[in-house]
Amino acid sequence: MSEKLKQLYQELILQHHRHPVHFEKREDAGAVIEAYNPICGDRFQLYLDMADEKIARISFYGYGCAISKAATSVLVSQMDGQGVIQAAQTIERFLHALQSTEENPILENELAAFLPARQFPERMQCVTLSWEALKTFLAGY
Amino acid sequence: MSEKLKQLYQELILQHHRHPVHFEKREDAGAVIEAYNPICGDRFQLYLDMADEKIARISFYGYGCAISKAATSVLVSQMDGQGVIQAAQTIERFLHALQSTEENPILENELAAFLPARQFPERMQCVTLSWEALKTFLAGY
Amino acid sequence: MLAPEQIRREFPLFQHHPELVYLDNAATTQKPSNVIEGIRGFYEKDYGTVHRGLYDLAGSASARYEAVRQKVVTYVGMKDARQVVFTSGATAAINLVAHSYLMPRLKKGDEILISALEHHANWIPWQQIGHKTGAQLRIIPLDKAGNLSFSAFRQMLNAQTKLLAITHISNVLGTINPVPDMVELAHQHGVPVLVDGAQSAAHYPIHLDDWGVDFFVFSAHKLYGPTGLGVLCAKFQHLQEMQPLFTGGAMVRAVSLEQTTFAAPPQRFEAGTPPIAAVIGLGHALDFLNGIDKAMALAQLNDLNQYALELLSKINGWQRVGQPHQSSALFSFVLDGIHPHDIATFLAAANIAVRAGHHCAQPLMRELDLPATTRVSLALYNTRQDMDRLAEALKELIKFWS
Amino acid sequence: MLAPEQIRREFPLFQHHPELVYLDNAATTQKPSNVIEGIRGFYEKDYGTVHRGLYDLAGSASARYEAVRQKVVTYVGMKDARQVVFTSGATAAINLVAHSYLMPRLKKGDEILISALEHHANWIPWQQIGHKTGAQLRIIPLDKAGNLSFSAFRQMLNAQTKLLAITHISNVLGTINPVPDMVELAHQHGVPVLVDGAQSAAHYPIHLDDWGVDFFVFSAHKLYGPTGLGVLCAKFQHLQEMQPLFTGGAMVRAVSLEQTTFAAPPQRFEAGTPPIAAVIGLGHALDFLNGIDKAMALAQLNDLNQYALELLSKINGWQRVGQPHQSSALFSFVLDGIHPHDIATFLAAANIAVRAGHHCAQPLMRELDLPATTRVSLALYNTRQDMDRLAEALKELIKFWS
Ligand SMILES: Cc1ncc(COP(=O)(O)O)c(C=O)c1O
Ligand SMILES: Cc1ncc(COP(=O)(O)O)c(C=O)c1O
Repeated sequence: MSEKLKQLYQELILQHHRHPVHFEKREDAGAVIEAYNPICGDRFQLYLDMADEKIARISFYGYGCAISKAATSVLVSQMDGQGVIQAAQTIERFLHALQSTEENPILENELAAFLPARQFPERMQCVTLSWEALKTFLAGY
Repeated sequence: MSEKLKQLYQELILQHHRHPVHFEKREDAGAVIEAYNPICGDRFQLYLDMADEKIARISFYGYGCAISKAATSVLVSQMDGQGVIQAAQTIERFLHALQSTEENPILENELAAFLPARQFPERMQCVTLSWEALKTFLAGY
Repeated sequence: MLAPEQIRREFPLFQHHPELVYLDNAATTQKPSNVIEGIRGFYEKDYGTVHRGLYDLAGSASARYEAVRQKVVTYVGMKDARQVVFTSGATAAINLVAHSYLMPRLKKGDEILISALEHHANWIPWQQIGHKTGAQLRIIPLDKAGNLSFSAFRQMLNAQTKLLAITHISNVLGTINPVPDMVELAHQHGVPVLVDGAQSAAHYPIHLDDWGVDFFVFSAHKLYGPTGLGVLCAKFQHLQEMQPLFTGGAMVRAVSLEQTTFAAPPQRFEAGTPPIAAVIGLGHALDFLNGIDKAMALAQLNDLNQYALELLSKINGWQRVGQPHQSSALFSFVLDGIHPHDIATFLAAANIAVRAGHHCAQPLMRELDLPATTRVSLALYNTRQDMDRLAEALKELIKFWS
Repeated sequence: MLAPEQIRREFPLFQHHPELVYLDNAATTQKPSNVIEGIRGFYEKDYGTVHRGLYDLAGSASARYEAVRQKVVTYVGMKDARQVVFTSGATAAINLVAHSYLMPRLKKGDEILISALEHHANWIPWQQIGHKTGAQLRIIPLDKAGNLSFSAFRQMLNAQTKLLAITHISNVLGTINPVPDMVELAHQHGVPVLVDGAQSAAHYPIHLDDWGVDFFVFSAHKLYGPTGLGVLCAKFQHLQEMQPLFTGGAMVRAVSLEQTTFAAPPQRFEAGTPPIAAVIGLGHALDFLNGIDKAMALAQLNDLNQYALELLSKINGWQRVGQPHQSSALFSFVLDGIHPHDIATFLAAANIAVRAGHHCAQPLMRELDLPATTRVSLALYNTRQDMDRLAEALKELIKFWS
């Protein structure tokens, strides 16, 4: 197996894929965001409760590849309890780093784990799927 | 000027082009046949009087290149006074000869003059334009 | 008959990628060198436009172009070159039939019969003209194994049915539909039939006249030919009754301010400058295919497919999707707990090209209750070694994943 | 700036036909070797389908394909690659706008404004949707010299006008229409404008954003690129409001039995597998053009055209058709008493390729009261020697004919 591939599917990602954070459907959530990629069929629901300009509670459910599931799991774990502005900044920072060609942009470990996806342009949308959806939601909030 | 081209535009054809036979419009003709090539815009009217299963009178008018005009002129001069069956046979014989690869198919001089057009496939429709139109008319007669 | 290893040598791509295992042939096939060189030679030595020139390049380009029409007619088992319309793809060909043949004949309450196996190209156009006219799309269901239910088909045919549009071969399950039988039954009810031959035209015998098919479409690029070209083969009478969808140059008799008189088929449907080089390329692709014993080639493909299925079915957690009675050299599979995209990325890293996703057949995927599958589709240049590489890579993936 | 003789060397066709004088460039141009080799290299080394593959060939083909979209945007003076839709030709692009943009907006009594100069491709589609909706085609007239009457144009614009569709350059007379002025005036009346750039895209500066053009179409094959590909450039807002004409794979978000949700533009309009190799080839054609100083190239072309006109006007019985104020390197002529087809055949025998006929502009020919003309249209590889050969051949023809 190639080094490049081992980087993509590193342990942190496989862990999140196998044991996703806050992986639960919620009927009573304040907002439900759909993150859907029509090209590949991956589809996640993000369940949010907003309070005091904050993401008071967040969980997700759905179906997708290891990368998109792990990226959603990391998203949820990062966003839980964050203020709207701070959350938007984190998302921006992450999406920006994914687009940069810098070798080691400064990022939290959990986020940095996705940088090797830059070697797999076709998989980039798996990483960003839920992040873009939440970004759009927060921009309209 | 190439030999091939001199063959195509041989004297007989240029003569018919310059001095076409029975070149006249007739308001009172029994039948008017239109020979029109939309690709090039050439357009002739054939004016016929039919009587006793015969082409009693035939003339033509219109606009076209030297080849199509000469071919129509020769058609008119050949058909004048012919019986329907005989006329159809002459047309068939001519069209057939144009499609054959035989070097010297037996043909009246006036018809044989068009055989060099076989070297110019794009001009073949100029030769056959009015002939095909009359053929269709006679077939439906 | 040539061995796949020899055929492979005729494809320059594999000289540049000797390690590549290309198994996405249902999406598009690679091109043999006679096609590539044929296109190049045409542009380098013989390029001219068609239909409208009195100089040699235009005359000979027209003659070559029309000669390919004749080749297609022979290839699909029809007689008259006027039955062949060149389009920009199989998708465009289906849309042409939908708009120009069927739509003017539809009224509210009419039915268009398709199957649960259809590609979006043979689904959405019918749905859309249904919306416009009030006609309804009806779907022939599948059995568990992925076969069309012939008895359901029989029951669904009725006086409202205005067209049966059916794929010859499913691009997801490999199912081969019994086209001659379906045409016969449909015709008994006076229903014309469109067959989507995108997946069959390359390797399967096509006998349109014998079968009585009304419309048949395929794409050159899935038949070892160039991109940007599709073909519609139809009964001439249908073409004569159809109005053009696209209008413009080269397809008219006369144009005035108020009126246009259109040329006869097939010119009527070929508005503007056509994909000339692609048509020339298709001629070479047909030469390539005609140079091969098709029956033996098909037997070889089926053998190879069988070999792959046996090999893969031994892998723990591997499962084929569907089990059709008649299947082409194409199958979808799933692996327990591993998403098709992760599979495809793993395989790609091992230089194995497969397709993962819904294969432009979302309704079928919903029917199968799968968001995605991984698909393997074979062509004449695939070898047993390719299948061995695939099996090994899948085993390695499973080991890594567990 | 390269001399035409040097540019000519980049075109393999002239190595195979060193004696050829090719003057039918308005119909289609020859291809430089970077285009031919680019297509060949793509098929030989890099071929894969676009948009839907997770393996390298598909990924890199997609990236190359999208990169050409970006190149087109820059070339035509727009900003957003999503404004570029690939079609099968200029004709198809106009038909798409007619069906998907204009038709749903038309009602009885509306008017579509075109000009007497239009090619059938920019005439018949509007006439046909007029028939379907009760809208009327109105024709901006010409003056004797072959210029559009601007004052008539001004008067014809009114509240019923729903679109102005105008050619940038006439393919018969060479007339260059004052596109920026016409767009400005049309917009003052709230009328959107489609510009047919088939004859201008290769050699003329195109500034779509500056001019505010709503729709612009051209064909790759008239721009030193491959056959089978056209381009529609449009304001994004228009594209967003348009429903697709062709439906199928690769242009949807979601498909169910009853409904389809379409993807955003430009994908929405690119149903099925696109002409991938032609798009790649167009990229190379744009590289070729971008490698040339366009202002100087245009000056050279105009010079050559002037040289030809002076030479030919000395021939007894020769007459140019029209005398537009602004003219491209393209003109039609007649010779006293000699039919254009006979002229073309004579010239062809002297290895000079010109076009004779109605040039897919029957309404214009009727306006000019000519059944046909002979047309000369220049490209970057034409030389003064070509013009000398043309003049000599015409003189010889006249001698023979008289
Ligand atoms: C002015 C004009 N518009 C449109 C077209 C149509 O282009 P195409 O045949 O490539 O679709 C042409 C080419 O013949 C043209 O000259
Ligand atoms: C069964 C089937 N029909 C239609 C199509 C559409 O072909 P194209 O994309 O070449 O128009 C395809 C190819 O994806 C297919 O597999």
